[in-house]
Formats: sequence, C-alpha cells, structure tokens
Amino acid sequence: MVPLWMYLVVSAALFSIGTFTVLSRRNGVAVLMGVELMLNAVNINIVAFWRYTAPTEVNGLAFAAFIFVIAAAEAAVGLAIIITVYRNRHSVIPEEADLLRG
Amino acid sequence: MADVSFSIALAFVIFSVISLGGALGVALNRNLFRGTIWLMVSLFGAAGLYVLLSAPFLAAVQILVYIGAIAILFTFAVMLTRSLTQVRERFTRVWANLVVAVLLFVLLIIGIIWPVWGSNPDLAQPVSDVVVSTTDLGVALVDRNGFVLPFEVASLLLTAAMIGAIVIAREADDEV
Amino acid sequence: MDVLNQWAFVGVFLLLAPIFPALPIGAATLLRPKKPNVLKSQTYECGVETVGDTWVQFRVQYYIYGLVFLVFDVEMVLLFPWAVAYNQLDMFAFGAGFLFIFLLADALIYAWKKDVLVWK
Amino acid sequence: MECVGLCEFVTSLGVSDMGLALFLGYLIGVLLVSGVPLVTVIFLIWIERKIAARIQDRIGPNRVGPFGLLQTVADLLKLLAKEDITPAAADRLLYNAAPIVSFASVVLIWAVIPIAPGFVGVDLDIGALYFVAVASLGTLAIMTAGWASNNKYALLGAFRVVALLVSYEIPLVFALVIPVMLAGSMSMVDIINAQSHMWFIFMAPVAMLMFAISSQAETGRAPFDLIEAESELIAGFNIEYSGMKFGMFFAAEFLHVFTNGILIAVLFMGGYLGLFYQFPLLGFLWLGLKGGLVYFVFLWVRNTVPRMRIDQVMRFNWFFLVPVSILNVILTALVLKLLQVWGIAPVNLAESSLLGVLPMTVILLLKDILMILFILGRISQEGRRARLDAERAHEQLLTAAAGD
Repeated sequence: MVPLWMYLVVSAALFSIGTFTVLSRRNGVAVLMGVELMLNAVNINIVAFWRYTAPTEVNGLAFAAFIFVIAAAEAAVGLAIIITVYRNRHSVIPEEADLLRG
Repeated sequence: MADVSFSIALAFVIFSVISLGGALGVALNRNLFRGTIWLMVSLFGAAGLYVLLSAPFLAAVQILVYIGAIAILFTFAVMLTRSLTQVRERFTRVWANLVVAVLLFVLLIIGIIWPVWGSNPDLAQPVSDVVVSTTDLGVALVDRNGFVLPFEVASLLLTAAMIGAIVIAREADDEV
Repeated sequence: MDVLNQWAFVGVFLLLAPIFPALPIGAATLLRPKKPNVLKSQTYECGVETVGDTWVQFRVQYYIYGLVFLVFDVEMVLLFPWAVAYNQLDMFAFGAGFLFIFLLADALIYAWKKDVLVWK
Repeated sequence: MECVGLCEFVTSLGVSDMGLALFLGYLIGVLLVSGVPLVTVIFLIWIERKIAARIQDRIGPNRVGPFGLLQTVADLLKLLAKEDITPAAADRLLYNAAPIVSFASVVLIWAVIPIAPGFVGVDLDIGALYFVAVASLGTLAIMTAGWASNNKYALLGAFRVVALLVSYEIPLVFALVIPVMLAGSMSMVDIINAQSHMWFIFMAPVAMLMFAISSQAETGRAPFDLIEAESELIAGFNIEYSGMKFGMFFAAEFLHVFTNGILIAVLFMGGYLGLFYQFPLLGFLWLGLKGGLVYFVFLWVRNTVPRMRIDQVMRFNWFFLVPVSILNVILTALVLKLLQVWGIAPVNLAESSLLGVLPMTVILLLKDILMILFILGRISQEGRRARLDAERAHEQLLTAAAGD
C-alpha cells in the first residue's frame, strides 16, 4: 500500500494550489473554484486518515459526506451572491463589492 | 503481492497527477469555462483517490455531486457573469501569491506531515483491511447516538442554502 | 482487496470507453475529404453572418434550476445510505428520514410559492 | 489478489506474469461487456427506424441487405466518408472531446449491468449510484459541446437541454431510492436477487413510472425532445457538428434509450430472472425480452406523442413529477417500515418465499393505486377549476361587450 504521508502530500499540494487560486484570481467564480479545491483537499485528508487509522469506524465517512453537503451549500450561495453582485455592479471582482464599507 | 502494491502505487500516481494537474489548470487557465472543466478533471482524480482509499461510495458521490451538479452550476454562473468586454480574466500579485502558496506547501510538508506521520512506520499500512460499508454509514446516520442530529442539520443547511440562494438570485432577476 | 479488484475493472473500462467512440472518429479523419474554406468554417447561424459575441446574456432562471437540482442531488448523498440500511432500522429511522425529506420539501414549496420554477 | 475467471484463462494461454494476466483478463472482460451495447447499437438504429416507420404507416429502410438490415452499415460508411467541419471559432479540444465523452458515458453504464447470471462486468456495492453518476457525465458533455461550438444557437440549445436534464434527474434519482430501499442494497445483482419472488414493478409501480418518464426525458425523446426541437432551435447543441462526431451524439442517444430500457428491466422487472434463467443464454434472452419491451414502449411514446413546450415540460416536472416522487419515497418508507415492524414483510426479500412477499406486495400495490387515484382526483379537480375560471372570464367578457 501507499503510505499515509503520500496522500497527505498530495492533499497539501492541492490545498496550496487552491490557496493560490483564491488569492491570485480576480474573478469571483474562479475564487470559488479555488475554495472547492481546498475543500476537496480537506476531504482527501479526512478520508486518508480514516482509512489508515480507523477504517472500522464510521466517523470518517460520515464527516466526509457532511463536507460534501457544506461544499455544495457554499457553491450554491457563493455563486448566487456573485451573480447578484454582477447584475447590480457589473463586476465579478470581489474587492469591488464594497457597498457596506464605512 | 508485489504486483498488487505496484498497481496500487501506479494508480495512486496517475490519480494524483490528474488531480494536481487539473488543479493547476484551474489556477492558471484564463478561460473560465475551461477552468470549470479543469476543476472537474481535478475532482475526478480525487474520486480515484477515494476509490484507492476504499471509499467507493464517496467516489461515486464525488462524481455525482461535483461533475453532475456543481459543474453545471459553475458553467451557468460563468455564462451569467461573463464580463461584456473581456473573456480572459486577470490575475493579481501573481508572484507574491505564488510565494505564499509554495511557502504554505513547504511548511505543511516539513512542519507537520513529515515529522508527525512520515516518520511513523505504523502508518505505512492501514491498521485493518476491514472497512465499514455504506450500510453501516446509513445506520450511523440515523442512529440516536450517532449522527442523527448532524443528519437533520445538514438537511436544514441545504434548505437554508436553497432558500437563501433563491432570494439572492431572484432579486438579481428583478433588476434586469 | 476485493473492492479494489472490482474497481480495477472499472478503471480498465474507463480507459477503454473513450476509445470506442474515438476509433470511428479517428477513422473518419483518415478517410474523409478535407477541403475547408473560409465560408465553410464560419459559425452556422442560418446563413446570416454572425452578429456580436456568442456569449449572450442568460437569465438567472437557468441558475435556479441548477441550484435546486444541486440541493436535491446532495440530499441523495445522505439519503442513499439511509435507503440501503433501511431494512435494518427501526421506526425512529423512518422519523429521521421523514424529517430530512420534509425539511427539503419545505424549500421546494418555498420555490413554488415564489414562482421561480415556472419557465418564463 | 487471486487469479480467477478470465485471468485464469489468460494464464492458461501462456502468460506467466501475474500482473499482466490480471490486466489482460480485465481487458477481455471489458471488451466482452462493452461488446453487448456496441453490437446492439448497430441493430438498434435499424429497429428504431423500422418501428418508427411502421407507426407512421411507412415501410422504413428496406433496400440495403435483407429487410434493410445493412442500412446502418451503409449509414456508417457514409458518415466515415463525410467531410467533418470544425468551425473556425470553436474551442477545438473541447469540441472534439464532447462527442467522445457523450458516447463513453453511456457505454460505461454497462459495466454494472448484470447481463446474465454470473455474467456481469463488475458487481459494485454502489452499482445504482454508479450508473447515475456516470450518466451525469453526459450532461456535462452536452454543456461542453454547446459552449465549444461557439455558436449562439448551440449555446442556447445546450442551456435549455441542461436545464431540462438536471430537472428530470431529480425524480429519476428519487425513483431509484425505492428499489434500493426494498432490496437493501445498491448492488445490481442484489437488486435482481431481491426480486426472485416478486418483481418490484408490482411493489412499486409508481416508482417505475417515474423512472420511465424521467428516463424518456433524460434521453431527450418526445414528448420531451426539446434537445432536437429542429423547428425552434435549429437542432440545438449539436448544430455545428457534422460527420462522425454528430454520428456519435446520435449513437449515444440511441444507445442511452436502450440502456434505460435494460435498466428498468433490471431494477423493476427482475433483470435476467425468468424460467430456467440459470442457463446464461436464457437469462440473457429474458433480459433482452424485458428490456426490449420497455424499449418498444419508449419508441411507441416517442412516435405518437407531440412535443411539449419548454414551459410545460418544466411545469410537469417541478409541479408534478418531483412532488409525487418525494411523496412516493415517504409513503413507501412508511408502509414498508410498518409492515416490517408488524412482521408482515420479510426483512430480506431474497431469502423469503413467494408466500412471504405476497402480503407486502398486495399492500404496497394497494398503496400505489390509492396514490394514483388521489393524484388523478387532484388533477381533475385542478382541471375543473381552471375550466370554470376560463368560462367565468369568458362570460364576463361577454357581459362587458353586451354592456357597451
């Protein structure tokens, strides 16, 4: 079998790429894609730990399943907000949505 | 047994490359629709990793939820928010962010992963080949002492997300 | 091991499946005539020359269909394990599943009331 | 990992390397399993055209070969020799990938379909979820085709199709929950075994109807054929496709319809079960008969029903199919659990007997019939109200006209 740390390295790399996407892209949709990548990296981590340390317990699987729910909710609401901001301000760049700034 | 470990390692490498390559595609591609496709490639690779980790249920769910639904949602959003003049998107502070990301990666590796788990010989192999089944997951999800509360809260979260997103998006529709 | 054995089959299938449609397309590439010209490779919009950008604006309606679908799709993540284990569970499990579906049905009813699911 | 079945066969041919033998074994297995759909699709096109012709009082293809059987071969040759135009504005990579993914997604479904006893590609624990997941790849392929063509009509067509497909996937998946719940497993073989005493069509006819209707919509057949609403969308998402690539979309659709027929046969009609099904050839025949029957009904509907407007299609889904399928899941779960608690229904259907499953079948069937009656009552009520409203409005119009 592949040792656990290899999965962790892949997951860390995925997380870093996700971070880079979130930080460097100016388009809100692309930023959300980065967030999806990061959530996915987290999920790989959880499943890997579950498989290697407690495969007979159901916790890891359940946790990963709930993360799917959260990722979906995040994408749904996040994209809806971006669409609204775009319709109102004709911009998809998160920093330009500053109506609430004092 | 040697053959088996070799094919598993090979599959691991292939799926890791697919996953990371797709992620790089997302990060570097300037065309958002292609970015969505790259995201799906990446998540497909992750689904392969789930299979290798003996969680085929999660792999199928990954394909179903991400490629079946979230991809569609992203493409819709890309079409709905396309900038009228520029198709290609810009980046900000690429080099600084690249340094941050690489630093994060290196820190994660040498700071946490290698010292804690890499040097631990116990974790080179899974502790057991027995893996819980989808049935066990189903039992635990509605068990009084298990996950029944998160189970219902998840439903509530989805309901809230759906209503919230409809409210937000509907207002946008009224504007036009 | 047994599980991975099965999925190795799926993996091989996954490798081969794109080849079946790619083969005839590839064969066609070799056999077919190839005489492109400017007129042929224009975008086909009823003979009239294309006006403006292809990426026309779309209504939010589409997004809402996708959104409702996503929510129900994710619900399946938790509902399928429930259905698989259903025969081993007691009445309490039915109550839990019922509440789960009922809460989501609420969202559907909300969408009905707001008329967002009607194609306009 | 032990070397059994096809792998053993490969070893007997003289391949000594274990890993290679395993791989070759899988390779032969995949070719065998995927051979079934690939061979059938060639005949399907002929069958479909023949049936459509007969329904429309024509003869159909009858020139090439006996009964026109070689018509598909002639079509194939024509497609091979046809010029294939890629529009200059297209995204070439995605444009070429879309038809391949579209066809592959349908072929991949066959990995989990038990074709005959002991002859199944792979009996995954999550078979039912696998085929839904794989089929959803096709939706993305259509979206990609529409976008990559870089054509307004293609993109608009793709958007409408995808909105339709995702909408109808909800009742499809909800209907799928019922057989999974009854069998207590997502594995296709387990689902078939659970029907060894009574087919699920008798326990859950509503679920089967839901599944069939949404399958018809998923494949874009009339009355849901907005995918190819030629008169409105000039062919929709595949407008820019020509030659073999168009042929692939076409073949994928034909194969998908037949695959759905087979899936219904497996999920609701006992798959390969039947008289003397233990002989693989007979089991295969039974599955083919049942699947063919469902396939014929699909074609029959396609050729007799007119196309619905897109707002009607959406309305039908969101205000009828989705609520009914949700209600169906809840009611079936309730009745099933009550029956199990009272000891009327066996927990394990496969190990029960005909007498053991008969009472629960009767009650579940009764529940479904009551549900259908209730729904029909609601529909007629709504219809009456709508008619009365229209009449009243008409009368008001008349009195207003008389008052002037």
